[in-house]
Amino acid sequence: MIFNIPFIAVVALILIGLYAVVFKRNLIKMVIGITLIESGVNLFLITLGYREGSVAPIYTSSPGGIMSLPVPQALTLTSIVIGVAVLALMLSLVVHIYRHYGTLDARKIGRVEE
Amino acid sequence: MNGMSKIVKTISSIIFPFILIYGLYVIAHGHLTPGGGFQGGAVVTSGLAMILVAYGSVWTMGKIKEKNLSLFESLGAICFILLAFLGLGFGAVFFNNFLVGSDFLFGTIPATGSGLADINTGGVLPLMNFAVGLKVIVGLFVIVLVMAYASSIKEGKQ
Amino acid sequence: MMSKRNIAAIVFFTIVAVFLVFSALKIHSFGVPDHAEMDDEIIANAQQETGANNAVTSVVFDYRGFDTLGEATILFTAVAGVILVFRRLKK
Amino acid sequence: MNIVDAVLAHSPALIVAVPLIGAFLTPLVSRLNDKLRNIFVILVLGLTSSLVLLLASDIFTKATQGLPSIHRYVFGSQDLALPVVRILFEVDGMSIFMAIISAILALMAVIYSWAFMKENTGLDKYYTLILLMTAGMLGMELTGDMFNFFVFLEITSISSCALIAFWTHKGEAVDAAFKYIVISAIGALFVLFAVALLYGQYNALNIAVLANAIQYTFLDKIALVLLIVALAMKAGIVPMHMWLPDAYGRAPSSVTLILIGATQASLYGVFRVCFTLYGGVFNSLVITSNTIGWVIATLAIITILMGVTMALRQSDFKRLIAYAAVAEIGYMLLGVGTRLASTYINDYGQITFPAYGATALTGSIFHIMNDALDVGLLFLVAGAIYYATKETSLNRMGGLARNMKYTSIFFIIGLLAVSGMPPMNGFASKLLIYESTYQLNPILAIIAILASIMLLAVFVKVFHSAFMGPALPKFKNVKEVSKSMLIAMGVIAAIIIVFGLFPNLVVENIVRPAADALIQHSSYITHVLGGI
Repeated sequence: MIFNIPFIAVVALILIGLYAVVFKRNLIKMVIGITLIESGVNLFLITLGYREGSVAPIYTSSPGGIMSLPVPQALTLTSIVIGVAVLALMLSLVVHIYRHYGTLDARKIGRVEE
Repeated sequence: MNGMSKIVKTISSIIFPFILIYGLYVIAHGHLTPGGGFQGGAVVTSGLAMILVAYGSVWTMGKIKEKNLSLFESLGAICFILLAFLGLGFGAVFFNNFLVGSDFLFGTIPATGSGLADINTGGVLPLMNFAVGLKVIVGLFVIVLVMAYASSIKEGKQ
Repeated sequence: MMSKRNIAAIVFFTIVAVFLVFSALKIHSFGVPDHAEMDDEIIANAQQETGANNAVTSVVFDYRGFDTLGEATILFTAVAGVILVFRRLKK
Repeated sequence: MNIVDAVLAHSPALIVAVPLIGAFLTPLVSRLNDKLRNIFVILVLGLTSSLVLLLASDIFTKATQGLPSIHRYVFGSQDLALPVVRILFEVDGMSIFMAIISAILALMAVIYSWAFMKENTGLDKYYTLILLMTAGMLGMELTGDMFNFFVFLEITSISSCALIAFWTHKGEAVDAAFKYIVISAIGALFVLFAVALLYGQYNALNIAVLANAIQYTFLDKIALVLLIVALAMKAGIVPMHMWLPDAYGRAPSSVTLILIGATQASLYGVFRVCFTLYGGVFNSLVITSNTIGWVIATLAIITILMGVTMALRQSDFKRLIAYAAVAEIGYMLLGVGTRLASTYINDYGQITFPAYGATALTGSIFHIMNDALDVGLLFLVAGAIYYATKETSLNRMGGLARNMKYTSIFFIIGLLAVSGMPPMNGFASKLLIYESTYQLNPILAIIAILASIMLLAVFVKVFHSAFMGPALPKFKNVKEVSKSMLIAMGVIAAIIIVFGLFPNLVVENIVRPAADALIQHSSYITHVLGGI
């Protein structure tokens, strides 16, 4: 298909997410960054499993022809639910940090207890 | 979050059964059409979250005690791992699909190649879909409910 | 003034960026996987072995069912973790 | 007695399934009453530990007699078709060795937290998460599938993050948990990216199949770097160890005990990636294994020096022990670095490594177990002091030896063990590492020995400031900690002394088979592909 555009999109998603995590101060932005990286890796898993002109690997009234690979789709299902679990936990910690420190700025939180 | 206007409450309570039915359909037909335990559970949880937003977390928390919700969730998890142990019991290997080909529930094997197949196929898979579906519905709803309820109480360091 | 932490972050970020871009260019072109024996074998006899028409569900629950058990555990952990973080502290 | 054989045949799956079903049942059991739940959790972990010891005894007896000793367990069907489609557990000497550590630490932590956690709320979720974390650690160590390794790595990270934030009223614990979950999430996502790279090229997820198929292409180098960096980040190796002192220092002591096991499970992941997944590559290219060996050795020396110097400056009891734990991880890396750096091509043109390479690896693997027990004991002592006096900073402690006799004895044992003094097990493993690094390069060994002595100095200072000195008025009514905490500390101290007094007994029939299992990269592969 077009020159590996999906893999370029994967790299772009992961880099934007990584930028948010590494350089942003606000905790919520870091959490959003991690979710971006997670969706980038999921997209990478899915794009590995596609075959030219293939159909979804489901036999119920399938139009026939070659089928795309089922294993990456199963792995992505697991990875999405892992993303939800990590996101839920991180957000509940951020709520608690905000309630305890009154700020979401990573620099001030680190300073308080030193 | 003490709920929205009357109109939103009535409309959401009207729509909720349709979302529920659609979600249960996706769970039940996981082994035939695209879908399964996780996806169907997420659909039903979105309906429940709609009710939570419409009626407010304080009312919902009063209605559904969060303690017995987590009872349901561990029930779903235990069913899933029991199915795996039954595989050890009948099929002599952990996680064996012992119902395939047996004339017991969900035992028949569909005709090879593309074509329709009735729901009575798939061996252990539909049972696992139900167990995971129940677990995802209750689990995700407990997460949304607890976070909504905890951030709605304003009395500071709780 | 770039603090020490900032420079380290930039170095880390550029290294990972270079790795990712190269991996995106070097991976097999989209739609033409190098090998597919494992998946072809699943597509071939998923219907007979697991009795399900949906090959993805048969991979999720039968061929790689242990991953989904780990999956259900992760959801269970997340729920337990969230409830633990938001519990009442006084007895 | 075919019941024992049947249990032994199914034991890899049961070792992970029993804590899981225990974790799912705990909320129901705890609805009845609290004491029953504590007993139930201890029974579940006792059953898991006995299963691990049963499997370990079988593997190690076979290994010492030279018989093939790898247990393979396929999930879903008995026979193994060649394009490996199903998930399978592959338990060799090294993975069962790590599983013993994790199981013992978890059992001791649960016994310890019976009394330690009495006045906290939310205990049913606490015990559920401890069981889940144990299942995650054991799954990480036994699995033979790369994606399964990622799933169990994620279970361990999420459950340990929630446990670190257990004392939510203390703001620093929640902050330490957030730092931990951010680093774990990014590390796990890079592991997933590397697994996707390998899957994209070879269409296989099984470690043995991948190890056989890898041709060290450019993408494999990227996957190797990502895997090692991500798992080293989780194992607390120097450049990325920032989260470790906060996580170890802020979590309750029983949680820290299991966290040590989780960190060492990630270190096991680094070993499995280096020696098994990319084992073929390292064996064939001497230059790369030498350079990587030297990189790991210098990294180890930096870790040791960083850990010890930071430990000197700490005033908080648990953070000080956490930095000592970072230094101990440096010793393990030193052994592995020496082993990799010592490979050379002998006159027949084969790649071999000298005798001291083997002793280095044996020393570092033995040190994993010793370090887990020593640092664990010190954290339990710190927890006991916090439980009795609600005090964590050393400046405000003093004269506790008078009223906490047993705890101070356990502290002395832990102190001698961590700094590698003769009667304790730390000495046995550190001696193996010193003598082998000395033959590679004397300077490394000298720095390691000096650092170990500095560690002793640090802990003597701690002993003086915490236990000796005048009896402070505010500690007048401090009494000894309750029975269950003493039992846990006593058992760990007993194991330390037994390992210290009979080291060659332990090395010969537990550590050496584990080290050999790690090196025999080809037997790991033939056990799956050969279809035996």
